[in-house]
Formats: sequence, structure tokens, C-alpha cells
Amino acid sequence: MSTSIPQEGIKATDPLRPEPATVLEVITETANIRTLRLAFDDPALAESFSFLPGQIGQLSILGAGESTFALSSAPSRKGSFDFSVMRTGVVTSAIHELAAGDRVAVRAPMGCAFPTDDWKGRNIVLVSGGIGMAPLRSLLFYLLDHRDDYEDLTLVYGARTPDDLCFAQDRRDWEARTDLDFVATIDTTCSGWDGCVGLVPSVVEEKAPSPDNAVAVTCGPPIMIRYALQSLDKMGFREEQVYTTLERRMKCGIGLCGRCNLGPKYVCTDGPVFSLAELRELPDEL
Amino acid sequence: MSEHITKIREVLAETDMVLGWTASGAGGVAAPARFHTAEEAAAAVFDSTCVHNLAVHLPRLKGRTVGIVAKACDARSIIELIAEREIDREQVRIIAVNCPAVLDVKAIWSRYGYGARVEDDGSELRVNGEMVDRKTFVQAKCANCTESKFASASASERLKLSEDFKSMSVEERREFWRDQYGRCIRCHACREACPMCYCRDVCIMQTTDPHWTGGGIDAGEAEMMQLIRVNHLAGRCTACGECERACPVGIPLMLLMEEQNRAIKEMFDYRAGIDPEAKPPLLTFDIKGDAWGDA
Amino acid sequence: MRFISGENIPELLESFSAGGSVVWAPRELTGSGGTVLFERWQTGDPIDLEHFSSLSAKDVVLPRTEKLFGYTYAFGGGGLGTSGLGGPSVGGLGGALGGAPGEKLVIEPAPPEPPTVLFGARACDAKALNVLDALFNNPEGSGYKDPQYQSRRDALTVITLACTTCDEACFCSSFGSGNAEKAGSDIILYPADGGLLAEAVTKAGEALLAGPLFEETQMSPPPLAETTRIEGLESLEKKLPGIFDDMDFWQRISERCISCGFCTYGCPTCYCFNIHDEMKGDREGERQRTWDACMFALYTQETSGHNPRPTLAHRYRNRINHKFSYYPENQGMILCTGCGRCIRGCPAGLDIRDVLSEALKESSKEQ
Amino acid sequence: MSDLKLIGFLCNWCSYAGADMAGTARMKQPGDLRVIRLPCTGRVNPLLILKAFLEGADGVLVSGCHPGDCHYNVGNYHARRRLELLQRMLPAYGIDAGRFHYTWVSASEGARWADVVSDFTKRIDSLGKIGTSGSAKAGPAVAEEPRILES
Repeated sequence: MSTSIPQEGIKATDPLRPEPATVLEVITETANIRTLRLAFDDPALAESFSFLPGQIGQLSILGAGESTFALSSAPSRKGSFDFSVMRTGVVTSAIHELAAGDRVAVRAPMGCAFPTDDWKGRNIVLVSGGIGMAPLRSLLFYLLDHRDDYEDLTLVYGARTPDDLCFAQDRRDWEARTDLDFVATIDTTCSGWDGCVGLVPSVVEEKAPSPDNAVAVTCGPPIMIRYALQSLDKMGFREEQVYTTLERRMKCGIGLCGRCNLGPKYVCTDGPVFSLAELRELPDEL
Repeated sequence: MSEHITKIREVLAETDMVLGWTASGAGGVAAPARFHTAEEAAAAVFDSTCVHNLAVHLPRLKGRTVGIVAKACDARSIIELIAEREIDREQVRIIAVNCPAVLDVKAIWSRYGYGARVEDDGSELRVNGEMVDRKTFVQAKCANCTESKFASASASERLKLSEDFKSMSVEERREFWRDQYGRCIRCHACREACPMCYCRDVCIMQTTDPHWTGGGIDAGEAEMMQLIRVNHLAGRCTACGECERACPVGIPLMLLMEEQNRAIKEMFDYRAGIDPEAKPPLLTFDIKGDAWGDA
Repeated sequence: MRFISGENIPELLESFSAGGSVVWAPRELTGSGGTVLFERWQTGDPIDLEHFSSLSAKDVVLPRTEKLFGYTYAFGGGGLGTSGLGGPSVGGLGGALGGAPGEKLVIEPAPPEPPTVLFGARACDAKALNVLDALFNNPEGSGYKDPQYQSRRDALTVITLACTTCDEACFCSSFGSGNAEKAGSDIILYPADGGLLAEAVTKAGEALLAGPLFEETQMSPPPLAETTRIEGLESLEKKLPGIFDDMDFWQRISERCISCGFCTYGCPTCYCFNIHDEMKGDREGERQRTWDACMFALYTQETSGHNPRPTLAHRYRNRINHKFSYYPENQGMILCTGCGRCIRGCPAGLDIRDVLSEALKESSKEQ
Repeated sequence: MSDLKLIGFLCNWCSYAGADMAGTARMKQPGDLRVIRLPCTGRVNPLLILKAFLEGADGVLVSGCHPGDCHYNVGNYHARRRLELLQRMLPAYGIDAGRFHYTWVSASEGARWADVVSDFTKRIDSLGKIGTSGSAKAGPAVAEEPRILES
């Protein structure tokens, strides 16, 4: 809803028809989350495909069905892109069966991205939990690629246990950086974990980033988001300063099939990125 | 009708609501209503256009004490729901009504136009002020009713279809069903109107796991849907006819139910919804008595 | 004004057929208790221009099930697939899809649709096409064209029968010019002595009426029916948000509903759909688009178990809001043409006009 | 032999073993039956049989332990009621009741199994292919080599 993005990757001529793609690599993140690295089979499309952080795509296992996921890779990475998928139902189970070389089909990108242009010159606080890191991973890559455009970057990423934290390699990279204040946290103490322990919202409060000239972005399980928003509010973040990205059941992804609306707005085309101020204007149908 | 209203008010005193009918339904005939207060109950009616089986609402109102106006056939559904422990008999008050045999309102409207004025004083049936032969418009299910004085006095086209169906060959029936299911739109009105189809949102007609039916709307999927319904209602169908009445494209769904109910009566001497303590025949067996198949 | 005699009507349909068009016309189906539906017409089929159809004619542009494309996991060498026995249509989704090493995924678009003639639609059916165009065939407005819809719409000729009578459920007079609505039609027919009067609305209609089965006439069209009317439906766009959170209200007006999907499936403007894959065997299949209904719980049910519209009242609220508030806000038109099918066919006797009147009353109260 | 599609739902403990025995004893029997092994006839949902018919099966055979011998004590008693009801309902569905047969074959009755299969195959052969089922999903007929299992 914040930035309108031209939908180059989905063919305007046939938006419901996906493009064949091949699984390049499957990375096991946790017991029930895998990241798929994909490339479009059409070399020209593979080359020209681009997206912005926060945008989503539809991944098809033809025969099992199609589901919506956030693009989780760096927008600057050309030739391939990632979806990070938690196993929950019929389609995601089929996705978890995939191996490198398998054929899938993809419609992407869809929806609006984070308004990163508007955020230039500001401090950015990312607050995420579990699989909710997927869209924020893409955002973080983008921010790091354009590091000079932004002031302080903070990321608090939490999960129940160390084994539930995704993106191990990326986390090592992020920890090594001096231009990113990164905290990984787990819910309760656990042997072998010498990092931060505590629920994401409380860790954010402890870190207490200033709301001045700042933007906070949160994504994670609904319960985490609820408390994170309370914490941010307590810390003085106004609703216009807080962004989140929504997840709804979707079929078409282009505002036609009628499921994902919050009142008159469709999460697939008007979202999935919304500021809290924007959400406040919409009917409470989450 | 005042007696009817008095009765409803009495029951309201000890329940959360009473399910009944008002005269203000679409097309100017009776439609289901929920009465919560004595004032609301003033609108209660009962006549031969009270076709709906209100028992369908009982499983959705679990946890509340509900009074329900019931015709004899509706009462069978309530008994069956109690027998299956789907509803708690302590939470239901049945207001039995003397049913004058209900009308096939759709058949009337299909002949005289939707919303044609139906007036029935118990002896004379008038449509748009003109007297019509009741036999033509009494619901087919009422022809077999043991409670109503109009039993077997139905001469509806639907009853004739039942007879025609009986005389069809297997091949003709295959043709017949393919034709009938061809216009099914999978709106699930048959299921939603059925008091015994209380699985609701986990019904295997719609789930992808298990995957009994595909997602498309065509004769094949529609047939599978109905076979699921018929089989899941074996020994449970109380023959209220709601599935067929609810069908917006007029598929005679009760043909199979009637056939199955007959077979169950023959095999087990059993009718659903008569005895709340009875064990449904397909949930049990009789080692000696079940002398079918190869020895 | 042109005229066609009654006995020439089958010939007219025959001429469309012979010209390669698929013809849809209303017909009473046998053994259906008097159900009239728009069906594919074939030589010799009767047509019913007297009764109002139980379902709308939207099938001609939004088929109840359509193939979006076909797909094949084609062997390009390599061994047998990694998949287990059977495809999803047979044995659940146990087997791994995605193709074996060496297999290619081929996606073939559905073949184009033949030209189509819709004969005997009513003004409410034809206008519904116009209303749907605002979303499905409007690249500036909705952002996407729907190629399947668009190709059907472009290949469609709509011949509408004006209503000189109406029944108790009709309420098209509540919307714009009501029964006299010409939007969406190419030709309007009027009942006349011995046949039908015909008036062209579009150039395509004009060309058809120039044909030899039509003759020039001085007769003038009969007066059209006036239906019941609800005033102020346009105001609901702004008023409904005011009662969105009044769950007691939505509960009360939907308590009669048994949550079947007829009102949406019979509706000429309800367009929501599902997308699903159907396998044929275990290496190929097709992706289909099928009608779906917002009145079903599974429509918005998420895999996690969460449902943003958990109860019937929530779903009914969305249906009314979509038709009378969201669509007008986004597309500038009410998603209802007053055909009354949801009223005639409702198994629970629920009348949307009562609901709308109540909503108007309730929202005025709260404002 | 023919391109008939015959489906057999066999219980694991008696009939499957009986069929196995017929095989290992090299008893002559037609090979058209496609066997689906289930733990018990009590698992045979009548809908499995109907689904098979709608998907184009020309005949369906169900066989389990003799009444009284069920591995789970009572599974086949439940099955008997369901299968008998299905048998009686098939004509109403527009499916020839002769296309369905349920019976009991024990693990030691290899010869009986061979007879059951032979009779059933013969019967379906005489009935021929099932008419178009009305299921849009009835897939294209798979061309298959006719085969016969024999010694």
C-alpha cells in the first residue's frame, strides 16, 4: 500500500499462468522450514527477473497446488531467488519433498514492497520471529546493499530454541558486521546457547532504540507481533513509524479471487506491506 | 395460532431461544426465525408452508438450551441427533405441532410464478386466490408419512418421478444420474440443509486431505459428492427431504435416500430417528442374524 | 425497430450455430421440478423465454470450472519419477511431485474460446456483465486484465429479452434504469404479437439485425415491468463501514442462513473463485479455476487453523460489504443487479432486500 | 483377455495370503485383477468401491477373512453389513450389481481364491466394459498388454 511497484515478473497478458522454474538448492533451516533457491527456466526471464523487498510470489508444485510466500533473498542477487517455506499443509508438504533439479512454477513478484525510498536517512529497527524473518531477510539484504542511505540498523530476531532460528549462514555474516546491531534471541535458556535469552518484544525494549527519526518493521507469529507492537508503542514509536507485512490465504495474487481483503483493500495487491497507521484505517478482519 | 404462541412463550421461559417460523419469509411464505423474547414470539406462525427442518440449527447452537417447533418428520431428526449424542436432550425442548402435510412451495411457484400468494386454511388451498388441488402440491415425502391425515394423498409430479425411477433399467439410471448431476453447482445446500450432516467444515466433500473429490464443478464430482452423502447417511437419514427441497437446481436427491432407507428397513428392520436409545445398524452387527453373502 | 417471427427463432439460433458460435439459451430441464437454466443450445433443443432462470448466465464468461492451462512433467531422459503411486486425484498427495531428474515441466495454455451467443438473457444478466467488466476487463481500473474473461467477453454477443412482467423477487428497479438497462447487451428483444421486436444496442447487434430473418416493423415496444424498489442502496458504500463492527447486527440478520453457497453461485455478479490442480494420472494434469463462495468456511480458512472470518456472521458481513461497499469503492459499481435469484433460491427463505433495508436503518441509527 | 479394469480389495491376513498361496502354488487364474491390500475388510469404505467405479473400474471384488475368523475379531462383521447394503444400492446408482462381489477366502484356500477370481473375471467379461461413468475424470484407457498368470 505504500509503494506502487510495476509488476514486471507476472505477465500482464496472462497473470494466472506461472513460469516454469527449477530448484537449484534446498537449504534445511529448521525441522519444518526449508529455503528453496530457484531459477526461472527461461534464461531471458531468469536474467531480467527483479523484485523489491517485501514483495511476494506464488510457488506452484503443479499437481499439488499453489501457495503464497514472501521472497526471502537479496533483491540484488540476479539469476535466482529464494522462498522460505514452513511445512504446514498440503502444498507446503509437497514443497518440502522437493530436491535440487525438481521442476516448479512461479508467479512473482506481486504486491507492494517496503517503502525503502521513504526511509532513506532514517534509523531502521527490524523485529522478527521464526519464519517471519523471511521477508525481513530480503529487506535486510536490501538495506545492507544500500547501507549508506540509512542510519543505524538494528535487527532483533528470535525463535523458541536455537534450532528454530533460520538462516544460520546469514546470521554469522550479520553478526560479523559492524554496521548492523544484530541480536539473536531464544525464548528460554538452553544448553549450548550463550547468546541472548528472552522474548523478542522484551529484548527490543531492553535495546531501546530511539523512535526519533526511526522506522520499525515487524514480522513473526501473530502473538509476537501483538506484543512487539505494544513494546514499540511504549517506546514511543508512532503508528506511521511501524510497518508489518501480512499473510492471508490467497489464490490469484492479483486482487481478483476475493479472499484476502481487509475491507476494500486486498493484501495481495494493496499489501502485503502495511504501516500500522494504514491498518488502523481498515476493518479489523485479521 | 395464539395457542401456538402461548406454547412458545411457555418454552421460552425455560430456554435461551425458540426456533420456529414467522410469516415474513421471502416470497410471502413462512420462514425460519429465532424467538428470544415473548414479544418476538408474537410473530410465530405454523402452517403448511413451514417446510424447513429446523433441527438443522441444533448442532450449531450447542451449549444453549433451545426450544424447537417440530413437525413429526423434524422430530425424527431431533431424535436421531440425540441418539448420536450430537445434541444433549436436556438442552432441547420440542414443541410438537400437528402437521397438515407441508406444501411443495417451489412446485407451486414454478407453476404460478415466484411469490404467488399461497393461502391454506387447512381445508382449502388457494394460490393467488384461486382454489387448487392440494394433492398436486403436497410434498412427496408426506405421501409416506404415518402421522398426517394427508398421507398417500399426494399426486405430485415428484411422486411420479419416484415411480418412474423404480422402473428404470440400470443403464437408464446411469444416464439419468449423469443428466441430473450435470447441473449440480456444488453449492452444498443439500449438505447444509441436512440436520444429520453436522460435520460441516471438515466434511470430506470439500477437504483436500483426504482428497475424495476434485475441486472442479462437473457431473463426476457432483456424483461423488452425493455418493458420499448417501453412504454417510446410511441408517441415519430420517427422510425429512431437506436436501432435495434445498437443491436450487431441482436434483431429486431423495431418490437414493428413499432407496437406501428401504434397503435398511428390509435388512435391519430399522428406521432412523424413532428410538433415541437404538443403535444405528451400521455401527453394530449381528453374528448369526446377518446371513448375507457367501457362507 | 426490427421484428422476428416466433417460428424463425430456432432458425436464428441455428444460423449462429452454423456460423461456428456456441449458443447459450434458457431451457427447462427434464426431471428437475421446473428448473430453468442457461444451457448450451443444440439443434432441436426447446428454449424457455417465459420463465426466469434459476441460475444466472455468468457461466458464459466465468465458467463454473475452466482450464487455465495444462501441464506435463515430460521425460527428457532419466529414470522413472520420484513420485509414489497415483496422483493427487486418486490417492491423496503422498507422492512427491515436481518431476524426476531429467524431466521438463511443460505448461500449455488452454485453447481459445469459440465465439458465443447468449440468447434470452435478461437486463439484469446483461448488466452483470458490464459490472464484471469493471474488474476483469479493465486494465486501468483493476490493474490486470483477465485474459480468459476478456477473450470470452470479446467473443460474446448478448441478446437480451426485456421483461414485461416480473415476479415478487425482482428488484432491478432499485438500480439505475432497472429493467430498461441496455448496458451489456448487443440486442434487446421485446415480446410482441407473433414474435419478438428487436432493437440494436451495439454495432455488432445492428449487423445481426440486418440479417434476413428480421424484418422492419412499425410496432413499438410494450411497456416494461416495474419491480419493487429499495431506495438508497448507493448510500451503503459509505454507510456499511459504520456498522462493520456491530457483530450483533450481522449475527441477527444472518441467523436464518444455513451457510450454503447458492446465493453466490446463482448470482450473476458474484465472481470469487478458487484455483486448484487436477491430475490425470501422475505426470500430467490441468490447473483449473472454479467458482468459490465467500459463504464457505474453507474459503478463508488458513492451514494454521486460523480463519479471519470464523463465523457465518463474519462471512455474511463480507458478502454484503463486498457487494455494496467494497466493489463500489474500488470499481465504482454496485455488485448486484437486482435479479432476485438469491431470494428465489435461498433454502432458508432469506431475502437480501430485508437485509439491505435493515442495514440502511441500522447505519442511519448509528450515524 | 481384455482391457477390463478389475479392482480387488483384499484383507491382509486371509485373502491376500490366500491369493499369495494360489500364486506360489502356480494355480491357473486370470491376471486382470489389480489387488489393493488393506489391513481388514473393515477398512473397506464403500466409497472406495464407488470411487473405483466412477474412475472407470469395470468390476470390484472385496475379499476378507471368513466371518468368525477376522484378525481383528469383528472387522468383517461390520464389513458384511456395509458391503451387503452397497450391493443392494448399486442398481439405484446406475451400476450393475453384478460388477461387485464380496466374499471370504482364508489364507489356506488358494484353490478357492483361484476359483473366485476366475468366476469374477468371467462374469465381468460377460458384462463388458462399464458405460461412460459420468465422471469427467475417468482417465484415458491405458493400453496394456493382456497377460495371464499361469504356471
